[in-house]
Amino acid sequence: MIKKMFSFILIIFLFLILFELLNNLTENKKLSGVAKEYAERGAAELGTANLVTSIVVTYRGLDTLGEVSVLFIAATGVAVLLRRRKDEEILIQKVKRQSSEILQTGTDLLVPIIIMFGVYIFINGHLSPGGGFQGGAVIASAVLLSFLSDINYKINHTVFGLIESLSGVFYVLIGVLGIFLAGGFLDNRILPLGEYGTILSAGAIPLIYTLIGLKVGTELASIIDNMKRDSE
Amino acid sequence: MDKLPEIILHISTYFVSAGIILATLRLIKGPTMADRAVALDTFTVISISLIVLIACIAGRVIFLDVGMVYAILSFIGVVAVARYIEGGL
Amino acid sequence: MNIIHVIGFALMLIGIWGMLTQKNMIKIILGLAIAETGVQLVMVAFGFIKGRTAPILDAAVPVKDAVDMIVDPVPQALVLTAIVIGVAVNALMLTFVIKLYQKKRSLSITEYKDLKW
Amino acid sequence: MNKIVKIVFSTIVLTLFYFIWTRTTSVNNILVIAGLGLFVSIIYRNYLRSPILSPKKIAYAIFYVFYLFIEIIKANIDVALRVIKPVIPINPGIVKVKTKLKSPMGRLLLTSSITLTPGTLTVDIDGDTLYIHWIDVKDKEESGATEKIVSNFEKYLEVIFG
Amino acid sequence: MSWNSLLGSIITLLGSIFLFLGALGVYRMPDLYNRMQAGTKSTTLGTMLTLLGIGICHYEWLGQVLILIIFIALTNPISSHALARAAHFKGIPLTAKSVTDKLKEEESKAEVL
Amino acid sequence: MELQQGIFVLMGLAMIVAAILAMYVKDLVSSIIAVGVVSLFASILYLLLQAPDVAMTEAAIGAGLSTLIFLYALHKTKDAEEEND
Repeated sequence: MIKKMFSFILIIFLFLILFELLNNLTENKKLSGVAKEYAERGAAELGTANLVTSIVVTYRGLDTLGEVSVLFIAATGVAVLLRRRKDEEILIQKVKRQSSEILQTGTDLLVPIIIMFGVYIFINGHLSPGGGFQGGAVIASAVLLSFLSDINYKINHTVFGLIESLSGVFYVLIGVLGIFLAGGFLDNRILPLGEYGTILSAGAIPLIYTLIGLKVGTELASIIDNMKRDSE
Repeated sequence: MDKLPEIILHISTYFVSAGIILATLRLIKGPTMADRAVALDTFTVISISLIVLIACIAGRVIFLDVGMVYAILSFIGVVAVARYIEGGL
Repeated sequence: MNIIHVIGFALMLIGIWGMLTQKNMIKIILGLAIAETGVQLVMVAFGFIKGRTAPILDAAVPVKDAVDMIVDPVPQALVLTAIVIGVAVNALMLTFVIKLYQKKRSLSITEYKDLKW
Repeated sequence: MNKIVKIVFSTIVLTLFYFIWTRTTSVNNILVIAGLGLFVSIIYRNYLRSPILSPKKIAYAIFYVFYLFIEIIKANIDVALRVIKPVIPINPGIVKVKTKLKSPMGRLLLTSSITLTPGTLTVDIDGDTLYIHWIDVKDKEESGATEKIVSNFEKYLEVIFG
Repeated sequence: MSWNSLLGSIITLLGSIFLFLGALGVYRMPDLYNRMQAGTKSTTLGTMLTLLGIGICHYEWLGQVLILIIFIALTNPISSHALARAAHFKGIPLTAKSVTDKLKEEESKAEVL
Repeated sequence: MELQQGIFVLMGLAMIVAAILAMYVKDLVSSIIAVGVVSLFASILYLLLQAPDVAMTEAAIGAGLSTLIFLYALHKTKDAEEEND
């Protein structure tokens, strides 16, 4: 009871703080300084049409590197924690129900289309909304649909681990190349900028986003695989 | 008179929003989790229309990409809930 | 855009209230997810400018007029990162819940008193 | 040989899909797209068998799409009329029907069409037997229900998927 | 005002009315399977018509809109089939008005054997 | 502009209702579905706030994958419980 009262008082305090914040909020009419700079220079300097991409990949590239590391650490943590030792008691495995024939046929039909759409999302990240993270999530969901439709489906851990580590290494390598060949870490101008508005433009951004997409996709798929694996 | 198509589009947006509210009511009421899953299914399909309507009113073709991602992920979500219910996860 | 701030703050409060009062550990994590959504909504709303369009330059937004036509892209980039990290953190916490459950066979937080003095 | 046909077919489908979605015109982009489509279809191997095309099949497919669209509209007007009445007039039940189709793709299209058309919803499939929830049961027996629900679509799908 | 935008907006309005009726059906129908009937059919046609109308309004979007329509027409029946199958397996009952349930008879026969 | 305000209000109300439902419904699966619905509504609001990138991320990760991870975790904690009693 005391605990509930305490939480109630805390919520009231929080409410008062937020209310005060809301009262003093002023509507902004134009872009802030740094955003204005990005909007003016982004398209001409980096050749990207999507300004969010130019911020995520290049201007704030180090943040993205940190984020990818956090994701990697989380995936590793899940894998290490859910690893099963020999001496632990083994739960009795329940009989799983096989999915219907319709769902299996539908999965065979839809998975290539979904993977292709994921590829579209991360390779067109500099022209349309999306990028490595979203594309990776879409590819991971294609793997997941295979898991759902077939209870015996297994992913190839060697290939997935290889793709994950190789894309991570190449991502950092491209970043370091940027220091030597262009203006700084993760600068995309190590490759020619190309014609504005086509797929192969904006220097290294499609390459970087492909690597991020593969890495995020394999990591999310391996998180799901670890969560799925029952007592085997 | 020039504004007629725009006004009709706005009216359709309100119809679609009303549909979402009804699906939400089923989500609240639904006695079992399968009923709530049906509400989720209905709601996601209606939302795709809403997204495309927003894209039309804003006049940006790029919003359609969001609609496609939404369609893919909502389909997989409903299938996952179904597989959970029948115990095949 | 005052409405959107109100919605975001309300979601934050509901999520935190749920986290503080619920007993089930999975519900606590769900409360965290709701609060997260609220915070992200408020952050995106801070970058919104009335009457402007998305920061993607195509046929609808010519490059030279971009400064006067687009909303602020910086909060959007930040929130993008926050969402991905959010799901990773959720997965990690759920893993802890699974491990705790395998030890004590209970999802209720009141069962775990080992650190209480 | 069969494998190569599969890969080429799936590459063409994926490239077409990507091309319509991006509406690009530059040759460079199309080459990139075709390469990606080939890559995806090689790594994903268990793609469905490509149907052997012939003019008769294409004509039947076009007829089928039109027929299906008309049926869907009829289904919707039916459901809409039921919904707006103060007391919903229904007479539901699950009936059993048989199908003659053998190819998985044909069965997928058959069950999807049944789900989309008047008052019927596929609940389960077990070999050749379909279990269908019918909002207004007109015939409880297997043969009569098969006649009323399945045979209209089967006529077209049998030709298309042979 | 051009003819195509007027036609497109009218088709969109029709589609949105179907969507609304589908949602109403989901709210009003007595049991899960009937709700699913209303939910799947009306919302699929409603979405198809809404998207088609917008494709007619902005005819340069037509290709993308058609792909979305095909995708929805393929996925929506599959997901509702999976849901109906799961619900029947779990034993969620049909409404009292139902006249027959062959699948249940089949299952109980299998259990006896 | 009134249209936008109207959708904001409707969506916001639905979101808050779904959030409260998620916290107070007994059944955990319904609770997870409700959180997924909150994420999907948030995705539409991001679109109205002119942030398509964020809307896509929220739809893909917040509503899709995170719901599934919750379902898997629930599955793993549930089946042992049924054996227990």
